[in-house]
Amino acid sequence: MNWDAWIPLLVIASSLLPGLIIFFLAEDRKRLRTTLNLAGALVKLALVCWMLWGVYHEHHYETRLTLLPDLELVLRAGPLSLLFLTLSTILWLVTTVYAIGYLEDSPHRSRFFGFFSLCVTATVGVALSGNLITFLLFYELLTLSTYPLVVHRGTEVARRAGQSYLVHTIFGGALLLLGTVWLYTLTGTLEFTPRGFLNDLGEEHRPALVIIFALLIAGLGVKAALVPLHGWLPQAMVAPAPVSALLHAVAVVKAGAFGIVRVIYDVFGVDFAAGLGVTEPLAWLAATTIIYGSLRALFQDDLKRRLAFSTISQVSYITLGVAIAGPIATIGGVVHLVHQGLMKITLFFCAGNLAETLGIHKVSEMSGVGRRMPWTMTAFTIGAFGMIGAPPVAGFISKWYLGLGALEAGQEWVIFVLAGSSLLNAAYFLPILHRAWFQEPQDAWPEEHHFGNKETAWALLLPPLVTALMALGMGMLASAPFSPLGWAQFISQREFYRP
Amino acid sequence: MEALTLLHWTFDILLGLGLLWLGWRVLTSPDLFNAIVLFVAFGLLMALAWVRLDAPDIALAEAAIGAGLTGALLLAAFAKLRTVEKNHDIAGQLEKGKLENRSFQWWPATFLLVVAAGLGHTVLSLPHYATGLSAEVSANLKSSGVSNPVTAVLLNFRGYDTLLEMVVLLLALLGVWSISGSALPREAAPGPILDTLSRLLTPVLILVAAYLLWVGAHAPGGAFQAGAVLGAAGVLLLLSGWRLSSHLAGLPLRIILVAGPVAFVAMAVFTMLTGGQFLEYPRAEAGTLILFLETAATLSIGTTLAALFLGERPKNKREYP
Amino acid sequence: MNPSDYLSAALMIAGAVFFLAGTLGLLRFPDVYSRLHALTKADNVGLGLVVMGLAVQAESWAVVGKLLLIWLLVLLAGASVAHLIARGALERGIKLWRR
Amino acid sequence: MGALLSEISWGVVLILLPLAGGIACFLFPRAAKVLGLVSVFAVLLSVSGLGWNIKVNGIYRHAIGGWNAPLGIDLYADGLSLLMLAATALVGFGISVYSADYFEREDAARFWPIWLLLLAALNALFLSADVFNLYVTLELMGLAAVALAALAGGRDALGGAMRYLLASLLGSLAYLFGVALLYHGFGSMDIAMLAVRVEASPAVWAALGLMSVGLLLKTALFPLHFWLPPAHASAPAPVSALLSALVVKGSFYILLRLWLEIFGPLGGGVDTLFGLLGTGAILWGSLQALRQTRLKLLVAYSTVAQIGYFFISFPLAASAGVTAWSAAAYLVLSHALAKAAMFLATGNVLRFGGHDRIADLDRVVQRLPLTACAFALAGVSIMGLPPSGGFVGKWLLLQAALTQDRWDLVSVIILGGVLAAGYVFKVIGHAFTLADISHESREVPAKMEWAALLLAFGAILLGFLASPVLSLVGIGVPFGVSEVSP
Amino acid sequence: MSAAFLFALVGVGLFSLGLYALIVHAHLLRKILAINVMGSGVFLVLVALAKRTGESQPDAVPHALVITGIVVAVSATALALTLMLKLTAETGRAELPEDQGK
Repeated sequence: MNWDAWIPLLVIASSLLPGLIIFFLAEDRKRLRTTLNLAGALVKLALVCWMLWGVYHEHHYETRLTLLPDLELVLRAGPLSLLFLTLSTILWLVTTVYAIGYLEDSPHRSRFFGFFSLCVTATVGVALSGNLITFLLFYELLTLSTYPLVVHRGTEVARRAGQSYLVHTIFGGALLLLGTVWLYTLTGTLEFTPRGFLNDLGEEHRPALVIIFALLIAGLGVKAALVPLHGWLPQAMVAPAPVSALLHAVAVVKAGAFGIVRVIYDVFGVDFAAGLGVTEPLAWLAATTIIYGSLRALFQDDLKRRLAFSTISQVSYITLGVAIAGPIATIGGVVHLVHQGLMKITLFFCAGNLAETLGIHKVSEMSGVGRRMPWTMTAFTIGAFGMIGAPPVAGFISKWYLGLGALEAGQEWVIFVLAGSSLLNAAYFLPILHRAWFQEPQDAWPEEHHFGNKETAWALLLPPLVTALMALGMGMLASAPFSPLGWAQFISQREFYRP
Repeated sequence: MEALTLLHWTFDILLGLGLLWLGWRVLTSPDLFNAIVLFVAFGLLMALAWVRLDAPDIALAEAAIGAGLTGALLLAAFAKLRTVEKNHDIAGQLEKGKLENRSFQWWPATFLLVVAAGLGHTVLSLPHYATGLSAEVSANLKSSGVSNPVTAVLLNFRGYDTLLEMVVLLLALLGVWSISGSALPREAAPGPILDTLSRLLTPVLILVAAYLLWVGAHAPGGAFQAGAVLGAAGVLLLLSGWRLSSHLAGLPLRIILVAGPVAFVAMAVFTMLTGGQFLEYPRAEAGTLILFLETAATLSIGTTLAALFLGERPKNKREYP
Repeated sequence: MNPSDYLSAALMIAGAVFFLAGTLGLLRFPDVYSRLHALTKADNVGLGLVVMGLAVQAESWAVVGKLLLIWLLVLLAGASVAHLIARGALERGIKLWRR
Repeated sequence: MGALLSEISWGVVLILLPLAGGIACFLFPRAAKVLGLVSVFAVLLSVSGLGWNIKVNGIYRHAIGGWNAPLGIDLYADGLSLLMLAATALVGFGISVYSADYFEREDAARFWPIWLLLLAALNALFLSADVFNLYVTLELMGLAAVALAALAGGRDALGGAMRYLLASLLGSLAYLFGVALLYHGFGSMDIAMLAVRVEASPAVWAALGLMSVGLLLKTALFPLHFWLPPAHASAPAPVSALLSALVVKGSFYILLRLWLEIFGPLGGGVDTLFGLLGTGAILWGSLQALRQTRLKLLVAYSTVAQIGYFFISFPLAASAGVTAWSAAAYLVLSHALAKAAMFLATGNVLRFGGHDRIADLDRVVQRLPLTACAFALAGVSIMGLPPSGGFVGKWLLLQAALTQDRWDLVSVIILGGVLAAGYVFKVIGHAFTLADISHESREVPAKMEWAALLLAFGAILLGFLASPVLSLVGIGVPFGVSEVSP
Repeated sequence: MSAAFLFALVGVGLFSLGLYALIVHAHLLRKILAINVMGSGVFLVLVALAKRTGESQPDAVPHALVITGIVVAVSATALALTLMLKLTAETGRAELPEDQGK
């Protein structure tokens, strides 16, 4: 084993070990806990940068451990892995800072940060998985480590949300497991391979493969919140804001979407999947989800709930992008993985800030909040515009490529979906912005806390600003090297053009 | 010769029917005490059956253990049950030794008839002649150290079974002691007749045990039978009110109880250290070693059986504060 | 069959008669005490006769000794147990049967 | 060193060591705890010795008394025996460490000798190659288990133990009847010899029926499981752990061994029946577990359900033998670890809070994070989520079922996992609710928490050890020749 | 048909009788008796069939097994009786808790 083989393992360990240690820390060891958290996040970031540089220069980072007699646990840093990995790593760092500020003085912090780290470990594992069983392993670990975060508050509502989350994910996990084993009995391998590993399979297996595809997508669709499997997501917003941020932008939802990308590209292969005729129904499902989520978001007064439905809608752009099955749409879908993450995390941070500082939970309470918390609301505004798809924020880039891709693939109906969705996005985001910036504030905020002369604590303010700036930057510097768009093009090339 | 065969057949059939009838009565007679007495009678009839089957060793064991000691255990338990039930008799609705005579139940009966028919058919389908392992046993009897084939099997060919069996006995005692707790020696008031009887019989019984032990090497008998007789002596002594003095009730008693298993373990270690297999006695000394094992086993079996009869662990004042 | 065979047969049949009588008594007599009476007397003598009948056939004096020992032990046990049963019955308050 | 290791006949040591330890504990009750711990640790080392020996030399066979089968009794150990021995030693050691703090003076003097004799019985059972000798070990195991189950005293424990004893004796007698038929039909009690001689005949079928029923009764396969929940739920925690983790596996091992060597090759629909009963066990046990209001009963019913999985392998073994049996072996191993951990964790909860009502669990589990963690990790394996031993087992089982298109079994396996998640989270959920901290409680020694946690961690770790473990199990080819892998 | 099979059949009968009683009766002492009768039945089968050697000397191995079996049986009986007494002391009736009040 050379050093390159160790790096993926180290990436995993850099959050796993701090997490395990944190479990055993006493509640009041705040400084040590913070140090561990941040150190882990920074080390991970450094390792990831190292790998980014390496992969760009054609290095291979791969860890293999035997798991079952003929199956290995494979961690491999390919371009697609790295895209998701980088996103999670950066956002973990940011969210950690945010969570430290957010959970100041609340109980059970060791437990929280322990599971928090486990959750990131699982996400990173999902990103690095080199075959389907490794993916499955981390996917389930993700379920287990997020459940305590969802129910962290311990209230009755939280308990019910947790239950709903579990019912959905356990059920989904079972389907995924079934699909995976079945696939394995047919092929004898589960290794992620560009353009899939099913091409050699005979004609007689087609019906089975269609069912397997459905099983896998159903299993992943639970986490990716595809309609009608989305029920848990709006409920799960009772979790603390950093958790929601993580759930919606990085960990759970993204893992589902990422899994769908993996299944279509590296298990079935785009062409093979299209040949099976399964991508088109998926595209329709994604389109339905996009419209449905947007419509539901329109009628939510609870801010986090509105954002949750927005997530349902937005994540399906990724699914849509890969289901269109063309090179340009792929770029749009894959790059949206990153863009949506940055924008949505910004929005959730801001929602958390409003709740924590002023006790605002509902849209109707937000009148004039722009004057009280200008920085927060600026970040929020950037995120919201990104979601709508207005240039120059990153969201625009995704939608642009999706639209182009749909045209290129001859699926014009997608344009209407995109346009409709954008309109709806505008319809549920613009009123918020209008209320926040242009309406008179009420007499008193529901529950105000003061932080000296700042609008809120620096640990709460900094993260959304950073992510908002990044979202902006990715939109404006989309053609720079190492930009998400660049990577997405790199990935698309590999899937479609390389022999 | 004809007449003798006919006589044998008549006898065997009557014996078989008697066994079945007694078995049925044991299980259905409404009075529990009767049932136990019938069970003892059943045991004696079984002993007769063993004799008819050319199994004198088992006949001895059955008479001593199956009928004798089990009967004693059952009767003692029955007596204690009476006392216990009397203490709990609150509403006076206690079954006084009577079972609520459950009516005949058709489903289990039918099911078991089918089972019995199936098993009976199976048994009859077995080959009419089969030598089993008798050829191997007689071929190796010479080198086993004893000439009674049953003893050879028990102590040599399948000595390992016997080792484990000693442990079963010990384990039963451990279980009984663990469940029923300990009791201080009681002062019982034995009647003069029983007292005399036990005084007279105990030495005889010990002698008989020693004889059975010794004779087991070449004739029916052996450690289990001897141990059972020894146990009977213990039961008699216990019945007449004798109790182990509390000086001996601790470690000394325990040492005797484990003497059998310990002898086996020691033998196992010894045989393996001298380069043999587990429990492979040197051929020349096999007879002596077997006698040694049997002596220890007899002591343990007798003591254990008597201790099982007593039930509670004799308390030693110094232990378990 | 030689004379000794006849002798032992006669003795054993006589013994069997005693056993039969004793058993009949056990079944038919009205109370514990009279049943014990029938049982012990009959069995002791009956067993004695059977032992004698067998002793006639014995091959050595040692065997005769063993047979006698059996008889003695049964006598001892029978007597003691009969006594214990009778005493137990008395202690339980079982009354003597009177016509 | 290596020579010395292979010089010693480790199988014999494995039997004699706990035996001597048990006797020593009985003789010197004051030192029982120390003697017991030392013995169990020595057993652990001896298992490694045997493992090393088997790995180097292949199958272990020892003719006791120098007579060979059929006249004498042979000890026999292949990979499967080794697996069971190792599971016993590992789990036994964990439980012993726990028990060292659990049992106070007098109870310790009662517990240790019986436990060590039980360990001896288990080791003897896993090493035996003789059907009658197996009967003796079975009785030994049963009596020891009953004595332990009654340790707590009181109405529930005594009633449970009584029922257990009757079931166990009935099972042994049925088994013995089968032994009688096999011996008189085929003239041997050695399993290997029987395997060669046996041919389809009424005697074999009757023996199969009797032995199966007897062993299923002792293994508590649905619907013969009725004795298990009361016995396992009312015993002291370490005893429940021993019973659930090891004792039911003893009789299962015999059944498996007989099936692999003697009965399996004969065909007949018995494997289908086993599969059906296994299905029943999974569904019924899981549903009952979901319904329970007391934690210990929940865990006990979970055992009923998990036992069902072992029997799913029988119908699958017809054309995917190695995979199906490997699955069963792996499930047995990981269930042993996980269930022991669960019961020990439950014991901690009981000691800390004085009750095990699931509805009032909040305050207890939140004060015992290590215990809660142990329960959760064990739960992961029971649910069959990755990475865990339970997952590996279920994966192999699913693989075997899918290659044969056994969709009925596939759905049962999947459904069982989902139901298991239901009852595990029914408990885990309480770790995250709001609860008053004030609570009258009794201190739980750290060793007891760590013992549970490490066992549970072992079950998780098994998820990564499938390759080496299965290659070890394969020594001596206990499962027959491999079918072509997919 | 020979004595061997005659007694083996008697053994089968005793086994079934005992099993019937074990199922039907609630009283624990009766159940223990039933187990013992069943045991005798099995022992009878084991030993009776050992007579099929065709010689005067039967197969000695089953004899040894049965002696082992008898000792096991008495051990189990002793344990069962003790359990029964303790249980009765707790509940007042010599029946399994679930069978009471049936």
